[in-house]
Amino acid sequence: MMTSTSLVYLIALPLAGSAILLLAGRRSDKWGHLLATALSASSFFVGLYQLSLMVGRTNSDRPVTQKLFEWISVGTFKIDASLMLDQLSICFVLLITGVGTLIHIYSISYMSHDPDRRRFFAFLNLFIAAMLLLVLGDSYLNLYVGWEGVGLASYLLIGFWNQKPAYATASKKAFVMNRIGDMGLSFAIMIAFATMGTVSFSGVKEAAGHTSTAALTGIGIMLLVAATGKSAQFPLQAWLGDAMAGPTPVSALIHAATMVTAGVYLITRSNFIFDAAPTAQLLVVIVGAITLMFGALIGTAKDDIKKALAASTMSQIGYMILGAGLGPVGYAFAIMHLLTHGFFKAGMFLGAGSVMHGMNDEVNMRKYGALRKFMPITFATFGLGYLAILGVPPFAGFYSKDMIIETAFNSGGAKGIILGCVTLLGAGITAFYMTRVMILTFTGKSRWDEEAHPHESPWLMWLPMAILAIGSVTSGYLLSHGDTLVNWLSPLFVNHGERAELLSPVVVSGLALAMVAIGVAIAFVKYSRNEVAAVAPTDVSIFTTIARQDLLQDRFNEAVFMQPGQALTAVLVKTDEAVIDGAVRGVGRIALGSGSALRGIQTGFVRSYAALILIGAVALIAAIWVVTQ
Amino acid sequence: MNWLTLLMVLPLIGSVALAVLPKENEKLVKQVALASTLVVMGATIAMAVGFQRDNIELQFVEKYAWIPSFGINYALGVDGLALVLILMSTILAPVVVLAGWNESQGGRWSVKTFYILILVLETMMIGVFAATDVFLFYVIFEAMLIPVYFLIGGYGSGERSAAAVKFLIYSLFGGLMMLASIIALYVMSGAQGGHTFDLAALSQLQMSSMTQNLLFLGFFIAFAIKAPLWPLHTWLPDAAESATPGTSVLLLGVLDKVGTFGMIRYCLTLFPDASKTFTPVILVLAVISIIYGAILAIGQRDLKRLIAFTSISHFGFITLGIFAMTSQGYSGAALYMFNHGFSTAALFLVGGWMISRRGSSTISDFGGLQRITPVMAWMFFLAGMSSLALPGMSSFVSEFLVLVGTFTRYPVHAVIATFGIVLAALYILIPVQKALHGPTTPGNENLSDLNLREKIAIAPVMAIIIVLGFYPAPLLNVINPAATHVIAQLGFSDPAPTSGGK
Amino acid sequence: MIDLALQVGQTAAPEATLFWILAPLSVVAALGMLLVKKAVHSAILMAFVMIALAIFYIAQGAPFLGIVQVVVYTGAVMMLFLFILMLVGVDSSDSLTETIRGLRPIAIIGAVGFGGLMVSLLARATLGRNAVGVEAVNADGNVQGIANLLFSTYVWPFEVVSALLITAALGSMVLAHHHRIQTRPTQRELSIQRFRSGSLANAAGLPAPGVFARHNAVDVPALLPDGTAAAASINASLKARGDVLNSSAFELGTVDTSAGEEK
Amino acid sequence: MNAANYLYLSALLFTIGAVGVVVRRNAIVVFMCIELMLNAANLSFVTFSRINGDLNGQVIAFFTMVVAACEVVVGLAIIVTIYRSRRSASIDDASLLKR
Repeated sequence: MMTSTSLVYLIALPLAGSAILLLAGRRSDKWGHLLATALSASSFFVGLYQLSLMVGRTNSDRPVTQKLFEWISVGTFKIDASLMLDQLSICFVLLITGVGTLIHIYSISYMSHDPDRRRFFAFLNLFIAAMLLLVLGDSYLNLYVGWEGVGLASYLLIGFWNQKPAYATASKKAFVMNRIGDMGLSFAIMIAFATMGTVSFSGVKEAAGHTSTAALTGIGIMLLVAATGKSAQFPLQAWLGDAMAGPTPVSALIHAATMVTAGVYLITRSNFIFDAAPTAQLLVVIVGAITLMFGALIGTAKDDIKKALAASTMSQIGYMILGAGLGPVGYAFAIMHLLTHGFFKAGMFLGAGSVMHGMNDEVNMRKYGALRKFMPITFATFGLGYLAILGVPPFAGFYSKDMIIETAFNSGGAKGIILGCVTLLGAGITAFYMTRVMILTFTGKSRWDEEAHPHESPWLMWLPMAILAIGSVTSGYLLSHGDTLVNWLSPLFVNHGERAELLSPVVVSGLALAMVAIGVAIAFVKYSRNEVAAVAPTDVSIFTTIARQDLLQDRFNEAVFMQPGQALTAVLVKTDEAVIDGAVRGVGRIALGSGSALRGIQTGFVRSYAALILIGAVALIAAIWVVTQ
Repeated sequence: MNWLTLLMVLPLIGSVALAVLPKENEKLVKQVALASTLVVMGATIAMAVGFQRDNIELQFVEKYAWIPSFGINYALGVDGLALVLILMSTILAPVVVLAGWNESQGGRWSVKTFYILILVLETMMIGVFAATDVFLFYVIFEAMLIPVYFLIGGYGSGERSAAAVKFLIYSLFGGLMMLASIIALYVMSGAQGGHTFDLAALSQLQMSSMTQNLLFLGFFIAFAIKAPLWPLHTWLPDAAESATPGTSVLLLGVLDKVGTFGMIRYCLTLFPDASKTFTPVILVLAVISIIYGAILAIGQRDLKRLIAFTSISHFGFITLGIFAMTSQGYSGAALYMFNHGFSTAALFLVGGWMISRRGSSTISDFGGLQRITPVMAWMFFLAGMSSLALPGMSSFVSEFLVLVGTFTRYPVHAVIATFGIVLAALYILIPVQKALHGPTTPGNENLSDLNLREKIAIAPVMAIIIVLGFYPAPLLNVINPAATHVIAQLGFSDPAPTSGGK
Repeated sequence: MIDLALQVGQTAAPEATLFWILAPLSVVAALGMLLVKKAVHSAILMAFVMIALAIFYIAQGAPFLGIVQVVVYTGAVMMLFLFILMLVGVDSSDSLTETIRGLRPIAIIGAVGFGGLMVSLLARATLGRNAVGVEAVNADGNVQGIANLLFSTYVWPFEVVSALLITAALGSMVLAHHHRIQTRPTQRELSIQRFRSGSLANAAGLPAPGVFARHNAVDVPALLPDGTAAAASINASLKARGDVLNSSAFELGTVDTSAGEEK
Repeated sequence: MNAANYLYLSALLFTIGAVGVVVRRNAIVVFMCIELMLNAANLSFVTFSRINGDLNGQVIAFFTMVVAACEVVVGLAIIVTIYRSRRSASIDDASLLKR
């Protein structure tokens, strides 16, 4: 594999930015955001440079590595701090730095009134560095560092306004649930080391061939657990909705475009394990399918625009996970959907931020309406993203999502049909709730609060939205035209050859479009024809109530984990004091008690001592009596 | 050059210098104390530079007859592990002096006495890691209790006397168990080629498995109390709650390491077979400690007690690593000892500053510190991240090594222990949220942020935590040869990957 | 008496008679020692027990010890006891009610246990063994036999014991010697003390006893003007010893105060 | 006659003496009870001497008497001293070990 000396700059630049901003403190308030944006942008340009180098090489020479230093070396456990850039990671690098830089630019304006803007940019840079480390690490342990690093950045950014207790709780929840996922990654690494003696991607790939299926399945399942944590997949999905507590650019960057897709990256990166562990792969598909529907259903009931988009993100990542779980044919489509999703979902989140910016940070869509006239640019960019997520040709989602639906149908047997139907249904529901968002936000009558004065956002904010909108329109075509992305990534995956087609692409597209049309139509009927209440109606069906409560995920977690956990903690705290420390104190009390009891014998009266001597003599003679018997 | 003796004498010289200083000039007393600890730190670093990394023999060896009629020697020497721990102790000492500049006020005795005690304690901290004569080790092991007893009982807060007595009685109990074992070893050595207390000679003794088991228990219980292993831990939260932050740092950071250090140096070396016999039990206790300490930490309302319970969890990891009998586990445990010293120091020192400013150690009395005292809040957060072993912090490397090392031989234990990392997130983030986040609670509005002295004190700790997180090689290179040596001596080798690989 | 006892010692039947008469008597005397109130009575009963023991010694072929027992114990030691009793025995009438709770049952149980166990042990130990008798070793005379032992085998203990005796004699002298720490208060000082003691009731000194015309004995209290007895007029030692006459008999109300001719 | 009878007598007298030490409060009576115990022991010695046909027992009894005499002298002196300072010969009053 070729070596490079410049990979480290990808990470070092934003990391340095973060360090400078944090260490310099308030002194850098004036120029901190500019420096951070510049460093993020320069990292993007380094990425572009690397891409240009990579394109210039032949397929097999494309991956490059850079060994920085020996990190951990104990016995056979040797981990180098080294980076690897291949066809897969370059996609992520460009997505992260590209979208990241746009969001930096957007945030300059969005956060301009916040006294802690510098800190925000420091965290953003920290996130970029950690995310880059995640995708550039050449071993699972290096990935793990980035993996937890983005968790930290996410925690810091969700809790950016942590003076609000609810936000602080949301950030803690995200961190803890992510840690559960991280534990899965730890297990995967441990199993890999115990069975294969290595945890580097190349080493594991090589060893996967002669490792037992059981071990591989174990690793696969544990990687899936990790992915569910980071990517908000079922059953560790509950944190994502609350994570919307963070500033909107954060939601766009971390909780839509990049970090939450790390699970997809992990599964795709570990394709050699999943390919050899069908059980794990099946589980991946199941998790993807469940989350896809889960997110979509939640999305239909949310009135908070950011939470609706978050539910949509969950659902779309479900698509990706499902795609990644479909094996070699699915990986590329999962990545493609990931990239296009990165554009349109980031764009929509920024749009949502723009709307909030104009509406006094109001997030309830029922208080919106008729914003089209006041925010034309936002409407246009959001609308393009909307078309893209619906999968309307020729927008980006059409290419990527249809590919996944098609692959699902073609994955063979009953599994294929079930998955195909789920993905189709998901597409329909997606159309419904996204149309609902559009209608509630931009059309109809205004239902604003009195003090709201909607206005278009400044150019620093709409420019990134516009660029992302362009991406939403074109990226699908660019990536799929001539199978660009599939061919680009193909050296990484084992090709199992073509499978029999159940449905032809045209049929799938037709079906998908039909579902989308139905979804859109229902939404129109429900929300455009009728008045929308500014306050959410309460006389709704049980299903709506449940969906509004995120399908009871929090209640479930609270009832099954949190409350028993708190009870256990309380009991153990009491037990520790009463039983363990009590036993220790009990020994002390026994000593004290016997002392004070025996003290009673010391009356000070000679005669009582004499009586004791007499008793002692009796005891002695009794002993002699017994012994000499 | 007798480096180790020099290291032990330097703090003593400092304490003598303190003794002749006037009691009233507290500033001068503190400056002399700081200077002494800095000199010791410099000397230790100078010594460490001369350490031969690949040499598995004891280095800087000194041996003088002390009580010849009993075969007792003043014998010192260090291997990689001891060197690392001495280094940790001597780096922590000036940090503690500087960080706790004012904590000696309001004690039962004078400021001067406080620093004399600290310096005497430093001498013993070096000696206890360097001793290679079992009797010398025992003497220092027990003598260390005295300055700590006075530091807790004389300068602490709350029920300091009770806590000090509890600490003393627990430790003495363990120490006497060990003394019985030591005497038994001595007697047996007499029957097998001459009375001696020399560690190397004693490790060659032949004894029946029953004897070995009993003697092992004598040593192990002493160390399990020191290191606090569940269920012998209840003295630690009380002591940590009552002691000054600086004392707590030395207590948890250094003194408790004597327990885990002793397990390696004495239990494994002297009783290899008994160690193997008891390994299953000890591993279970270690895992219980990890989970139990973490859950208890979650349930604490007092910041100092919380930190103490996190330490119980961490000591569980260290013990797990030691008895996993793999080079990863051993090196991880050794590195963990070093890292834990610094991450606990950071937590205790910053926590101590918070407490002294607020005048309360109840977590719920804080709130919104992030807005009022950002630097202090950040330092606490970073210390917390180090405690929950975030990658990039030094503790991650050690914790992961312990887990990986354990997994290769005892997967079930490792899996349960790994749940500790989720609990760690809870026990750190809950106080972080309560103390640092949320609206400012009344009474906190006018707290002052860290001053320059405090920043200077905490900076090297943070630097060590982060630098070693990314580049632990300097320490691992020192520890690894000792690890391989010890594991090999016990007749273990790392489990090979089950499916070939590489 | 000695001859009789010595004779008794030689023949079994008379010895038995002697034993069965004296032994129960000495046990009764010993028990009486416990039960009588006055210490003087105890001392006399004790003397009886000792003499009985002396007779037993002689009967068992230890005439020297028997004599010594009479001379040393009954003669010297018991006299010493009586002497001391005279000195300190003002409260010699001892109340037999027990003041320490639970002590008496303990003592009785202990005694029964001790005695029972001893007797049972003795019964076991000496069962079936006949006494050798000291006739053989007393062939040259008992005193000579003991002297032989004392001045050969036991000469060193003998010397040590003599030193002990001297020491004890010295010790008892030192202990009993009353060393005055302060100078004796003078009349003047005592007088000043009385006046400063707060109450002037005793300023003029305590009333003298029994000076009311008819009764000039020290064990009769003086009468106060109202006719009641003045307790302070009686010497405290007499009061403690219980040798005070009932003063009510001399109170004015009950005494015939009409003057009458003595003759 | 069976010499053992003397031993039984000795045991009885000793027991009575022991009880006397415990139950009597007058220091002088207590002292006499101690003397009784010593005498009972002496009787045993003399009896043993007879049983064994050996004068050693008598010599020991002689020594006992001497020591008892010493003890009485010192003990009575102590009683006198105590009486002088406390105006009481009751041993219950001299419970300074407690108070």
